[in-house]
Amino acid sequence: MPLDNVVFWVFAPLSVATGLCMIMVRSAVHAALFLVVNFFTIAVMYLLLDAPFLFAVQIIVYAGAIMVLFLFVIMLLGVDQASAPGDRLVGQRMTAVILGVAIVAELATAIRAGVGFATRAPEGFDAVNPGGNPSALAEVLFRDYFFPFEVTSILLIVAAVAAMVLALRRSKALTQREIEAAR
Amino acid sequence: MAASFVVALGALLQLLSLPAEERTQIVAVAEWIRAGAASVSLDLRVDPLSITMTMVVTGVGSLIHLYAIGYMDHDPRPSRFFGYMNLFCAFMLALVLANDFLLLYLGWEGVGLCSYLLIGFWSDRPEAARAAKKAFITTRIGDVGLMLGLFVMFMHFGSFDFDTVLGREGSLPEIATGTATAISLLLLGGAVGKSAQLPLHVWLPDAMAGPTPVSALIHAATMVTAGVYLVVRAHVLFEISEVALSAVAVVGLAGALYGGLASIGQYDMKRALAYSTMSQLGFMFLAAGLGFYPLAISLLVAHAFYKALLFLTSGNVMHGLHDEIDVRHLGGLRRDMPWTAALFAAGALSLSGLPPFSGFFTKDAILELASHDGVVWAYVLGSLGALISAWYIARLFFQAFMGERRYEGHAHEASSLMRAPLVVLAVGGLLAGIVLAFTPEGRLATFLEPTLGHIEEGNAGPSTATLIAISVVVTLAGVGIAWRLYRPANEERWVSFPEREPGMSAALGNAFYIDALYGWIVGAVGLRGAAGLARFDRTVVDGAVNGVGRLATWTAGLAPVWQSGKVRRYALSFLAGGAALLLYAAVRI
Amino acid sequence: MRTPIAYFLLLSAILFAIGSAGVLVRPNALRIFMGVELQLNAVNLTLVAFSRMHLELDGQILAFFSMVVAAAEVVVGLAIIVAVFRRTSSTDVDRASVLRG
Amino acid sequence: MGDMPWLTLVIVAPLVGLPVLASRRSISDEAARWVGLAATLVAFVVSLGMLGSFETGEAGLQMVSKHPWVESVGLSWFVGVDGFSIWLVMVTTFMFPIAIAASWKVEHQVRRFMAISLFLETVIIGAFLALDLLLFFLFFEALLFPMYYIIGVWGSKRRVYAATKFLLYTMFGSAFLLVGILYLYVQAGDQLGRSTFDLTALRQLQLSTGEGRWLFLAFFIGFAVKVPVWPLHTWLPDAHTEAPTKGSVVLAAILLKTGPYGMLRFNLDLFPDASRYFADAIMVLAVIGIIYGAIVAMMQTDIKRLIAYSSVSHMGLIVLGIFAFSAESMDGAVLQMVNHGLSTGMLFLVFGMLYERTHTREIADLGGIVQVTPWLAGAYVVAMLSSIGLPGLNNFVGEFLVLLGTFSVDRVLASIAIVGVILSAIYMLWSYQRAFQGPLKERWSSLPDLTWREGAIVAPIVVAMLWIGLHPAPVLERLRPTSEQVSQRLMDDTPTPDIEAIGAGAGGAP
Amino acid sequence: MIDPPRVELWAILPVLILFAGALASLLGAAFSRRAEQAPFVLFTLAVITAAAASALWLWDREPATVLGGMASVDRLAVIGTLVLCGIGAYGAYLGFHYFEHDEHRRNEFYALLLFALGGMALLVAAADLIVVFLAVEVLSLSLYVLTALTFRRGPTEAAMKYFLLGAFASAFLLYGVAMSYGAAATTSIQGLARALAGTTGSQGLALVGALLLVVGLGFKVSLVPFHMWTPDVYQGAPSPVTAFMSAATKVAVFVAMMRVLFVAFGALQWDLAPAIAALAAVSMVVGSVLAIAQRDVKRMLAYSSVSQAGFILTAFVSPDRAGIAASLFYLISYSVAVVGAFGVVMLISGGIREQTGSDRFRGLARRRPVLAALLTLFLLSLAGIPPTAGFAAKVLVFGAATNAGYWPLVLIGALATVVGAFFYLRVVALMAMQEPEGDDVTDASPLPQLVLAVPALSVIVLGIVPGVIVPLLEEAGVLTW
Repeated sequence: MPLDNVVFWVFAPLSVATGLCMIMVRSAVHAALFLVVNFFTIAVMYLLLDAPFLFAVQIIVYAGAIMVLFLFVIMLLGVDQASAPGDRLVGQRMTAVILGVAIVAELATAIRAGVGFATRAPEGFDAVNPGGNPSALAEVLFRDYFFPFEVTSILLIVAAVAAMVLALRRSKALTQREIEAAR
Repeated sequence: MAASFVVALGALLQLLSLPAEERTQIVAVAEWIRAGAASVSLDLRVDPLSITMTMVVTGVGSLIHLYAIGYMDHDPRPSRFFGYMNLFCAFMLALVLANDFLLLYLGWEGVGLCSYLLIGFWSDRPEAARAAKKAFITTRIGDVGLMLGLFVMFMHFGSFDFDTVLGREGSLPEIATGTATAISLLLLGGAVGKSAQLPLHVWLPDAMAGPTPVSALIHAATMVTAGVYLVVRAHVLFEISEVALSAVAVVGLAGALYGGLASIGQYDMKRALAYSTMSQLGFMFLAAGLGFYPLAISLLVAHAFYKALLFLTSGNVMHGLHDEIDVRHLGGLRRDMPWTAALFAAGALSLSGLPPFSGFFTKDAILELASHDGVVWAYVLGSLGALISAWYIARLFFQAFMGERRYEGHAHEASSLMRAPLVVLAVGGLLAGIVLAFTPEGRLATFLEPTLGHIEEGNAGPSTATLIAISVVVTLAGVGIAWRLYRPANEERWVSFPEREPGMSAALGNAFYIDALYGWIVGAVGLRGAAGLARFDRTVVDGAVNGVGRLATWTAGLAPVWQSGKVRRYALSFLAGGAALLLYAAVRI
Repeated sequence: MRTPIAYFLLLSAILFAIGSAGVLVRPNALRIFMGVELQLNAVNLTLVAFSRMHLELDGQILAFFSMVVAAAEVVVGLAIIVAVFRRTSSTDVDRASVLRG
Repeated sequence: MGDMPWLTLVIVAPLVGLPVLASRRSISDEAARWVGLAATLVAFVVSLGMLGSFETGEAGLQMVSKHPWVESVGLSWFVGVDGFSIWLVMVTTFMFPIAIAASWKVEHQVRRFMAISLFLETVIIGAFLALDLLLFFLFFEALLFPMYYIIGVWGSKRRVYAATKFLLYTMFGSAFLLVGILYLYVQAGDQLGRSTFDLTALRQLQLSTGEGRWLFLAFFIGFAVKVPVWPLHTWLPDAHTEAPTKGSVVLAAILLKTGPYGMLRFNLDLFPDASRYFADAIMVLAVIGIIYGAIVAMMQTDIKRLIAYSSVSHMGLIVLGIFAFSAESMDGAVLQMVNHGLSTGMLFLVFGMLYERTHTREIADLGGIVQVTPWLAGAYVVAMLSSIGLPGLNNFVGEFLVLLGTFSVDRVLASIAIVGVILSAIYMLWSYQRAFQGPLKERWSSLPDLTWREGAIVAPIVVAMLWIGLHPAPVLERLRPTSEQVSQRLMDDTPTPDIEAIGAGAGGAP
Repeated sequence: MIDPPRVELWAILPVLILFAGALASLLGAAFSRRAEQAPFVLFTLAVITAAAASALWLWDREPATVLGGMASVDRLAVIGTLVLCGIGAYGAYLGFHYFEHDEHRRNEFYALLLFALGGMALLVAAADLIVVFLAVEVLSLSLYVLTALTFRRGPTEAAMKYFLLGAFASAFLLYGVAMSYGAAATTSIQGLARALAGTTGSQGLALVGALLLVVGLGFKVSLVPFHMWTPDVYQGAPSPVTAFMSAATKVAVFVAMMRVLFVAFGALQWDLAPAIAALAAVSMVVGSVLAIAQRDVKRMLAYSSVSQAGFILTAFVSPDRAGIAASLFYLISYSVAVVGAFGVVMLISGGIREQTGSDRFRGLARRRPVLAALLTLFLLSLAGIPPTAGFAAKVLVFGAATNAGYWPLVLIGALATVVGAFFYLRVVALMAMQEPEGDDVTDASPLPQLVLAVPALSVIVLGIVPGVIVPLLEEAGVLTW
């Protein structure tokens, strides 16, 4: 059994498991940590798919930056515990599960029709990566995708502005009491 | 009115000057309706029949107008009253002079309208208003029959013109017996409604709520005779189908008997006279039904005189006694109102049919001819009717004018202005028979021949002399019965008759409950049903509409349930939608 | 490489479904948002897998862009959540239902 | 004369008042009333001009003028008049000044009232003259909102409910109508190569039987609600009852006519086969409407409701005449549209005048008022008699022709329908007896009679009634060619013995 | 070494101008200490005008894709941009009125508005799915913040709901992009069109991708069942923002949908049309019916915008120039009417006081005849009653749908119009047929009324002579380069 299969069959269940744990555990912090693990597994998948650059970015940006941000906010607001046990919306979970399964099934049909479960990716991916994946990516990014790239810059500016406008409100800061109430 | 009478007289003389063959003139006036194949002209037709009717309408009409001037002297709105009267005469003339069934229909409905307006003239009296409405609607029922008859007629002939429908003199219209029967029966329906014959007679007695001149003119002399006129006018069609003709006879006979009996039971003079009118009209129908059209017309003429007379005299009584009209509260009037008493007597004599007065030459002539033609049933029953007529008219006279006075105060005699026309009418009533029957040139039958054809007498049954004798006996018998029952001597007996014979008197008084029966049908069945339908409309039909609206609003009311403000619910519906679309894709692939 | 592409796609589909379930089941705004993040990652996986299948790099570029977008969204999203917390001192979305009907 | 664009002029004529009403806010109410009256009178005069240049004896469309409006859509300003529409336009322009004059008493928001009335008149006339389906539909829809507004703002207590019901119900109908029109439009694009709403062009479409029938139904529903055909009638009583006098008059006299007119103009013209196919069913509905409306009217305690239900009955007669297909019945139907406009309009007018005095619509509250207001009662009687079809007044001619024509096609239905003649007499006379006759209630003892102004308002209608009743020739002779043509088109390939009888009769008539 | 790509920046000049203006006013907002905001609004209007002018300048360009096939220059984009600029200008002006009564300075409003506008302008020109995705993100992020701008409880809550669901939706959108990429190995709209027209490319994946894109974009235009954020957000957001986003978002996203559905997935038309028809029908019905129950006018208008989205989508079942022209016309008439309506509502509800309960409108015809007349006109247009633009628009979209053989859909739509008439005219009835009650918080300054007279006028003009723009729209309806 070739190596990549082994890796896949190790990490794919792990990924699914961590995902499920992420939505099932009660503590928000734990959920965040499970999510981090899940991102790691996905990063591994990138490696399997010959995308080492994204592997790195995934670990740095997602597992590193984004999730830390999440944890930071969770801690800041101190909303670790789910505010009330159980679900207050009737039938929400059940429906959610059903719909999730349905979506998986439907997508599976589509994938089967579109790709076929057995087809393997053609060899020779290195050919499209002259000089290594990052530089190849760079070339594509800055030749074909330079315009979207610039748009992303706008997007980040907007995000910055948004954060500024939303966060730097000159409204009263949180009092200790509010935080207590939140707990 | 008088002017129109003069004109009519002129027309008559001119007509008499013409030879019999061409005594039919058609005066084209204008075209009325023209649509598709239908074309209706406003032509007038002047022929012996129509001119006779015209004479009656204008003549009697003028006299009654004269009378009314006196009678209505203290009415607030005389102008309105005489306006209606003249309008009526105009429509009536249109009716009789029409050369076209649709124009006839115009007049027909027109006189109906005027009778409505005049019956309800004192609209503040609820019974007057009700009677007016009843008269209009009841006759309208007959009119529908007439209208349908016109439709059939039009479908067959494609025209309403007399010449087309009835054929020019002699020539018969080509038409299947069935169609003819249909047409004539429908026309008969109209005639029955207008002439208050069974079963559409119920409006006539109530119609007496109107002013007495109206009763005299419209509900005795002219309008009610329109039915007879229609039948006679359309006799060609009736003759083509024996069914229709015999139907006319039967209706007439039934009316004659029923009216007579009902009349006996009335204490209200005018109601009694109204029923008597009905019975007299019955005789006219009988005559027409047996084919003696000229006799029908001559009875019509005579009746116009003496019935108008009788009504007006009773009008005198009302006028003199502040509208007291119940014979139980009258009596002995001959002292206070000798003129009126005499005039009433004259009218009664004419009606009762004692020779040599007009009733004899007209009504009994019908019976006589019937027997000659061997129509025994008609003769026997008719004679019975004659007996009853004599009975009730004599009764009225005895009860009202003989005996002791049963009223307070003094009944003042009518003014000369009101008496004068009555005298004329009386003379007319008494002598019309002789004049119309014997004067060589004026003999109505011959005069009418161009239009109505000649009556060939049969010679079945007993001889004329015996018949005359019988009829005189019958009449006297009638008077005798009346005297026996109502003579002053046993006044208290007949006054207390209702107590002793409640059932019978009620049956007679209510004319055998036919009116009550109708009332029950209309009230219990008709109005209930209508109310039910109205409820159905409100609840079901409209309810459905509003229900849809309510349903929509109710559904909308569910919004808060779904749109709960809970973002996860929103996400749920979002995901469901996405799943649904993906399902579509999955199926479609 | 031997693993069929479809496996990766299925894995990503499953993760996507889990992510969307995560959006639905937890009332905590932050955890809802985590669910979204999981979804985005799943999509990235799909993109990379397809790029591998088509033997071209565009897919990876798209994944890269999506990461940027995700980052931007996180910034804005967390800011909004904090702002809400300042008003209601709670991140429970079920409590935030002033607007309804 | 002929080269003048009369129809366009008639349509825009009422609008001349709008600038004046809109321009200076300082215009006084009295002035606004006069402006409204003047504008409607202008329209009437112009319509007289149109009548003058109308070719009598001409069956087809006249004074047609066609200008592309929105080429890209295929919408064109395509107006024309024929024997049918001309009289409806005439009655519109005739009744509007009267209605305006009758609403002199409207006190609040007079300028708005007048402006909306003028706009309403324009769109109604437009609906009668449009030959482009989309143009027609535009007018047909545009007249909803003004009416809604008039009922809803100047109406009585439950006005908003009634207005909304009216609007929604009619819009419901026109929803189907719109689909039908668009379907034809697309068909035109496929078959004729050019997408158009031109009626004359759409006539040439080859529609399959199924298509024809479905489209017929779509159009029919659209118009049936407006007529209203039983059982789609329940909006009418509410609308009539709650509307102000002018609203009722316009609604009864004119607005309802757009329904049967639409059937004549579009259903019969575009889908002759389907029309023949559905004729019997529709005639049955119409007869039900006649009887049903009359019986329900009998039971009403509210005079305006009673008149409204009588309208249901009368409109049923009109529909009957249309779908009997015989020339007479069609003449009668169109004439009846005019007549019903006059008589029912006048009933509402006169009762409105009474209502201004008594402020009650309940029959039970009235009684005996004929003694204090003889002229008002007289006017009411005239309208009433006309409405129950007394010969010599206008309605009789129409009713008679409709029934005659129907009888020649279907004796049974005609015989049932004719019962309506009796019923109408019953409910009318009965209500009159209860409301006007009998002993006078003392609360009315000082009721003022008709003023000269009111008399002047009523008089022209009476004249028109007598004129049509006694000498309808001028109307009918302009009507006949069109109706004969349409009737021919609908009858020729279904000849029934009755028709032949009529033909023979016509031949044999002197 | 990378060979430099051709950078035809002129082709997206409007977008650049808008973004530049946004940055500039951002700096202004950062550095100006003075609370008064007149200069900001003037500057914003100037920027928007400039963008519109540059868009006009692009009108006669040969249709082409530029910037490496990422953006397109064609008349559809131009028209879209022009409409957006108009809406943006009104949004800015209304915001100016709205915030002048606010105690805080809200000068970032203009920057964010311009950012959103830039994103929308980019969206209407986008020629590649990734650009579509990014543009949607730009405008979404801006709108999230705009929604929360007043930091009262309602707005922040609305913003959070909008954000969470928006992020959820963008995940679907991205999945759609991914699936399309998987189907055709490209995300460029042309590329997709070519691949799907030819044998290359998997129809199955493409269909899934297309539908996922419909889900993502349908969320933005609030199609049922992706609409549920709409009432809350429209009600919660400041009125000018609501006015802006209700109109502008729909315009931008629907134009993008035209490109995506008609060009990229044109080959799948016959698979997509039924789904689209279903969405349209559900949106029309649900939106109209649920609006009946609303007592808050802003919320009612929100539901109505749901049903309006359904009407616009109705024309999408016929992928030809007539259909495109129809939906464009509908978009324009809708935008005009809805901007006007929200504008009037803003004035009546006392601006930032946001008293939008329907009692405020009772007897308004008596109190504020002009405002009442304006609102009546806009509502009539939304209800589609002649002679307003809404009527012409409905006829056009229905005609297009009928042309594609979807007359049952048209019937549903027509009946939904009836329901719509009910709740639109209920407001009219409130204003005209009821007696005034309660205090009057109306902002009666004459200038805004004058400004709002412009859309009112165009509602009438477009209603009577739609011919003035329909040909232009049809020219714009040619979606080939």
